[in-house]
Amino acid sequence: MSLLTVKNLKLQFGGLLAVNDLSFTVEKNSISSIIGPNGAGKTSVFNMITGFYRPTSGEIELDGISLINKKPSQITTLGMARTFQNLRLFPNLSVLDNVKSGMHCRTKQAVFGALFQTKSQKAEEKLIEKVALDCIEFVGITKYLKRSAKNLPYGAQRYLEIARALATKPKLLLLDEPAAGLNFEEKQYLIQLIRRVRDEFNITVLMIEHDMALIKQISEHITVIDYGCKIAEGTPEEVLKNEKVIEAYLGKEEVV
Amino acid sequence: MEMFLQILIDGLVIGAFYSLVALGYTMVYGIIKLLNFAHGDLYMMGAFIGFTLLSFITGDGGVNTGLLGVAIVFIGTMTIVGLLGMGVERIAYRPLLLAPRLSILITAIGVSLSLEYTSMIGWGASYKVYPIKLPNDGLQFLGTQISFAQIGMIVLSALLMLGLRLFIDKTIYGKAMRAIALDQTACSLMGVNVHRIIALTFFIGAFLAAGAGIMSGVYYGTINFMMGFTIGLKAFTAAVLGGIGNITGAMLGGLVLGILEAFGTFYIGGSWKDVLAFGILILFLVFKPTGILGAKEMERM
Amino acid sequence: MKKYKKQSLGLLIISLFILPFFLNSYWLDVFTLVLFYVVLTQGLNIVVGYTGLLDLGYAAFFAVGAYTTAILMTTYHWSFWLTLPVAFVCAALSGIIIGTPTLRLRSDYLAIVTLGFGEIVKILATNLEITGSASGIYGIPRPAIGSYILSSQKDFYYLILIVAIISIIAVYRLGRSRIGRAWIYIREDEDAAEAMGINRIRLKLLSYATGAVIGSFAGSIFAVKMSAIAPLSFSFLQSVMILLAVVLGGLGSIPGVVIGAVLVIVLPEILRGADDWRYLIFGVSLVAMMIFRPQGILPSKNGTEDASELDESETNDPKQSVSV
Amino acid sequence: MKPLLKLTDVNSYYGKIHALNNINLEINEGEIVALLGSNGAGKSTTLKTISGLIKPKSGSIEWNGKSIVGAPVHKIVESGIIHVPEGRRIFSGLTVTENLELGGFTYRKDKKWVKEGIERSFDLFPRLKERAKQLAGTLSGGEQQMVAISRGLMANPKLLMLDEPSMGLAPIIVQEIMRIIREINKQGTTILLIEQNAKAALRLANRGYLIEIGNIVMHDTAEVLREDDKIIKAYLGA
Amino acid sequence: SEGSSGGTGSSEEILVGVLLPVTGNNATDGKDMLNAMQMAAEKINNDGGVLGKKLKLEVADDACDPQMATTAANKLVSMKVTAVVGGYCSGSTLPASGVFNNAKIPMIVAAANSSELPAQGYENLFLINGLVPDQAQTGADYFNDKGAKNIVIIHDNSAYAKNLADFAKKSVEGNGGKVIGFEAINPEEKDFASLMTKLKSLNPDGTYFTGYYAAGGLMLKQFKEKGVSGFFMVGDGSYSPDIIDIAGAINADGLLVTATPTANFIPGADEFVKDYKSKYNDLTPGPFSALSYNGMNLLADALKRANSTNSEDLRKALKETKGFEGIGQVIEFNDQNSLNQSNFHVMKVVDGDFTLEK
Ligand SMILES: Nc1ncnc2c1ncn2[C@@H]1O[C@H](COP(=O)(O)OP(=O)(O)OP(=O)(O)O)[C@@H](O)[C@H]1O
Ligand SMILES: Nc1ncnc2c1ncn2[C@@H]1O[C@H](COP(=O)(O)OP(=O)(O)OP(=O)(O)O)[C@@H](O)[C@H]1O
Ligand SMILES: CC(C)C[C@H](N)C(=O)O
Ligand SMILES: [Mg+2]
Ligand SMILES: [Mg+2]
Repeated sequence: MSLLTVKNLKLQFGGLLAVNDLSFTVEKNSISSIIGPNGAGKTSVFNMITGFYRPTSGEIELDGISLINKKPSQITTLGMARTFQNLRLFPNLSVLDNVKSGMHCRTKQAVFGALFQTKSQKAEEKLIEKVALDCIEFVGITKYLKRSAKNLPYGAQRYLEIARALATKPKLLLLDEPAAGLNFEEKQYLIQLIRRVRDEFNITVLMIEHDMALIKQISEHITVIDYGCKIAEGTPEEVLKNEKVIEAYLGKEEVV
Repeated sequence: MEMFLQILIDGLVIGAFYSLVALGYTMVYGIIKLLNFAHGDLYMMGAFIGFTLLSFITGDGGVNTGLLGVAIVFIGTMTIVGLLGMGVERIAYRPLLLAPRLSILITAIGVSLSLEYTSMIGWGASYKVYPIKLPNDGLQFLGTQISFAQIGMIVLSALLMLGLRLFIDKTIYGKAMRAIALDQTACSLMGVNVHRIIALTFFIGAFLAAGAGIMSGVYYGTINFMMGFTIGLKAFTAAVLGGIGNITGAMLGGLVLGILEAFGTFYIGGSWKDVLAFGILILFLVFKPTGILGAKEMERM
Repeated sequence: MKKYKKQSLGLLIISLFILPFFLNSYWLDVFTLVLFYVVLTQGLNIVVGYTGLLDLGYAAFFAVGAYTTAILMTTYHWSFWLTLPVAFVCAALSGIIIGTPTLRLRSDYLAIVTLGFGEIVKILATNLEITGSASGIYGIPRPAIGSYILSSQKDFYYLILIVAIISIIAVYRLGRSRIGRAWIYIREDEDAAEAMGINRIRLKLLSYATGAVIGSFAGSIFAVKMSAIAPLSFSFLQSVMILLAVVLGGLGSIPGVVIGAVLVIVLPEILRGADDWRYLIFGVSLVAMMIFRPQGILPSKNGTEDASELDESETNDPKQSVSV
Repeated sequence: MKPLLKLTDVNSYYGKIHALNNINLEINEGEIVALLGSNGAGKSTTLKTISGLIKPKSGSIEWNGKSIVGAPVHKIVESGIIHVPEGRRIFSGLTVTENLELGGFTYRKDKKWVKEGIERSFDLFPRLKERAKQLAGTLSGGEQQMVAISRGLMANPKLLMLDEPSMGLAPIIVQEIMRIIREINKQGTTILLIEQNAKAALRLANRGYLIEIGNIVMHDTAEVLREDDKIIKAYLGA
Repeated sequence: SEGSSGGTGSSEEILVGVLLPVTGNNATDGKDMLNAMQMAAEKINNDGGVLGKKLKLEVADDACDPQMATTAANKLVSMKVTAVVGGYCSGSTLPASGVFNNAKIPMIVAAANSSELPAQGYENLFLINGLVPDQAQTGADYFNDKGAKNIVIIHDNSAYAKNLADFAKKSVEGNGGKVIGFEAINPEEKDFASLMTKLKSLNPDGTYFTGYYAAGGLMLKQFKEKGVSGFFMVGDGSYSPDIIDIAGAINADGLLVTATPTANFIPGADEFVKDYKSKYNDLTPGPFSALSYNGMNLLADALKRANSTNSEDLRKALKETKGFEGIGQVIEFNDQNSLNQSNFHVMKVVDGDFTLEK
């Protein structure tokens, strides 16, 4: 059963057709990925799915609900979370406060509760803190709890973004190049982490990656796009052998 | 119809002043994203230093002051104030380049107060009457009158704007200015002496403001130590209306604001004209959030 | 440590309550003004410090409170206390009116729109009959508690002191709540906040409205304390001074902002003796203070415990600071 | 042979964080030297210290036999050390061409050189030619990386320091970039390379340094490093 | 609280508060007033002081800003001044007078003259300048006499100017004239070109500007440059030699001012003018110097009559003032504590100088 359906998606920037008539689906509980050359339109697809870009035309559905014309915050509330290709943390806030942001859409205390410190307010604060701590623990950066995000090592910042996304309790997690800048050992850790996200939380994962070794290891389904169009799709074995994909994206040499 | 034209001309003249000050505002903003609230006070300083120099050369009451003398005073004052602008940057802003932008805003207010009250202590609190006055000669056409001074003012600001525009768009220094606005560190990695370019920007901005300051003294006849405040505010408004950081925008914003005020005064009265001006500004920004010529911010996720 | 902190806070509050007995009426008045500024800066702190929205027209809300109370008390003979809720509603509404067109705007455009609204409010006050036009409204009656009429300087000192304490507690609690954090997320990175499911439009409006209500509270008391109000008290300069206090003290930091309020009022008073040099010295000290403490006097730590200060060269990330 | 660049006992700090601890490092003319290390090890800090963005607390940095400690960044750039920083840091509001022009800032008096440099960049990365007038901020991640590298080349560097140039690039581009690095090197530019793609880096480099928590823990020729167990485990994979 | 016992600085001194704009746009007139008060105090002290004590002036700046005025007033109250002399701008005098009245400290207002001041009904507030309604009438009558029927009135939105403009409108209309334009300007501005364009299109017989001189001078200049028809008249807020300077002597020629005359027009004030000039570097007394001088002397006189520094006694003594002869005026108060009769005239600028026109 598919969790996300993208149909005939199109995105135009002035004269540039960044995404062109793209359709694909993401199966529930899968780890899927989108690959393609730089500038193919992968991040743009993410931006449309999460509501940051408005598609020129086409349809996007999450669990049967159309996401077209919805604000990013609404889409997150519906069960989608993402990380950004260029990290978008809250740089001056602590790791803990960064992750607490994820719980915003799952809680509802307002001004009144805060002013009078009502019981339900206090209970919710406890819950927020607990969920945040769990997520931080889960990605393994508990030792940085009180450090401000901008002073974290780069890798830790990546994990922090994932923790923050997990705190929104998503059905679908979108990761934009999560392995960029990680060394081999760290990538192995990331692979474990992504698997655990799916297995322990039942969260479907869709990611963009350029690291073929990583893709081969965990991705069950790949969609390849070039110039905004889908040029191939299937399992890693199928796709990585595809001539078109090799020519446009992989190249002949082995670099990995 | 004549009335309409006449108001348009009245508005263009005020607008030309706004534009000149707005240019400096926009330049400094464009490069270090600083709303230099002290900019209007550099205009005031220009007016006062020009006043002193002019009084000096017109000791005889101004009868024998040649055009050359006046030109020298203009250039001299503008240079002095340009250097003053650089000095302000060096002392007050440079140490804060990496601080939160609001902190520099506060510094700018501090600088503004310092300049105003230095002037007050130096030249006194009351109005000074300018030593030279402009002749009233001009043209009459279609039942409207426009003086040569007014024509000169408008043409001069247009030329300055054009020159600046070319400088920023086409020269490598101009490009460096824009690059500094985006990423100072990366810019220094290109071999750009960031501080020097910023200082240059302040010089140009202050230079122009001083020019406008003297012109205002000569044109209106009086100056006082608070004169930079209102025009600073108006120039800021003009710069934003035009699209802050954009040279042509500042020019356009200044003129539009001037014309709006002139029509506002005429049709709804002087006390309400600012409501009209600000009201239109706000309405405009609602539909075009980055001003008349401001580039749409294209932020990638 | 924590206990120690609590004790000294208690001590501070007690000393604030007995302070009037040691001050002459001039300094009592100065401290009363300081307390007004404490309230105002707390309100602005929500908008600028927490939410990161630069507001150059905050005095408008101060005016809304003052005029609402003044008009209701003089023209309609309402009791002071009844005017408060009306003032709050008016202020919240005007906060939303000011907020709405600014939602799509970033930093500097926001600044000019708020400045414009501030000016418009002042011009309205200057020109409308109901606000007494230029000479404003005077002869505003004294408020009464039961049969006791608040009239002495001390009475108003205590009134505003209590309001200041209330607003500090309110702003403190809000800052540590779900709503307050959401404001801070918006300040730090609006898009990322939106991606975390935070409806930035609703929260920005809420921020404006809350800030406005606090500002109007100060305004209402100002009206009865002064017994006369005039448009000049709500000028752009007033907005700038409030902002000055907030930034000088440390954006988003409650004790910082309080210190900022004290400085902005007390410093020029101390300098009164310097005559003409007064504002020059004030201006220079502003520059000096910012150079030595660029983050404000007591910057907010945002709950972080970093080992280090910022380094010299690599903090040039525009997103790391509230933009102007 | 005298090294082109020599760091002796360099210590750098971020506030109180001690990021580089007695770093010793040499680069000879014509070499490609790789700097390996995990996240937060201090690789980027090393480059920043060399290019003058960070002033070391102690130690010496000699460039062509002369100390450059404390020299302003633009002077260091003028002397031929070009640092292509991590995270691209292209000028997002300027067009691709303008970015390149700024890369040639130190050659601003030589209009012809700048013009040819831009052409060369377009030959190197044809994709950039298509996007010449586009604002660099709207380019895709990979395209931005191309701008960053070619911008660095515009200043005709003697030493080119690349901080993770392959980050975020498609495999085919990575191959291309590695080829270009070799090419640049052949034409006489010395290269200091930070790469997470250690396999590619060590294939390219003559020598390599391994840095961990601010300390150089290993340095040797590329062949030796390629065979080292520790390196294999952490950076190369079995 | 702050008791009704009039305190003193020390046993040898009587502390007198002076509230004036010594900074800001109106500092010129403010300082002229201060000079005269200091001169008066000095003279009184040289003649042996009051009740065996010397007068000591404590100056507080209000810069014509209501909020600053309130703070300054409170400062004077806290210093326990016996009485206050001063008050230039009505806008700042209005709130300050409330502070003094609450503290039961008598205040003699030397210049500010908005009719809203006495309307407050403060028993501790005494006004020795003629009031705005009389001034408005003087101006309107002059226009009427000269056959100027179509009048434009311009104010600057300050409390005083608005007040004067409102009364001027009433007076003009009362005389059967027509107010064809009622405009406001922003005093910080310099460019009145479009307003003058509008005036020109209205073709008025007379224009009455009720604001202060800084804007008045600029307006007059642009009025002439645009060639607007009719008389140009200003109120006493613009009665200052500065207005001639600013507009330029040529443009100022024929300018009309409604004001109580300055010392140099007052018979018998020669000595005052001479003393003032010799004391202050040949500076001519300002438009409100004489009033300020009178105010200080009136205070001294009342203190003597009260034979006490107690504020209630002093208030009573002030109230009971009968036929006090100051320079150019005889002071007696009506039930509103303002002058029984005012002394407004129309002055005209001829050859760069004010002359008495009517
Ligand atoms: N806001 C925008 N304005 C204009 N053009 C844009 C914008 N965002 C993206 N583009 C263009 O759309 C195309 C697709 O960009 P996108 O970021 O989706 O690529 P990508 O597949 O994620 O590449 P990479 O792997 O390098 O990150 C690019 O050519 C880019 O220049
Ligand atoms: N601006 C900064 N402020 C404070 N600490 C910093 C800053 N930049 C880096 N650090 C710290 O200095 C250490 C070295 O960082 P550096 O960026 O040199 O690592 P790196 O080896 O380049 O890692 P990466 O592979 O993540 O780029 C890290 O612990 C990092 O947290
Ligand atoms: C006497 C005049 C100067 C009037 C005075 N300015 C006032 O405000 O009432
Ligand atoms: Mg991408
Ligand atoms: Mg690095």
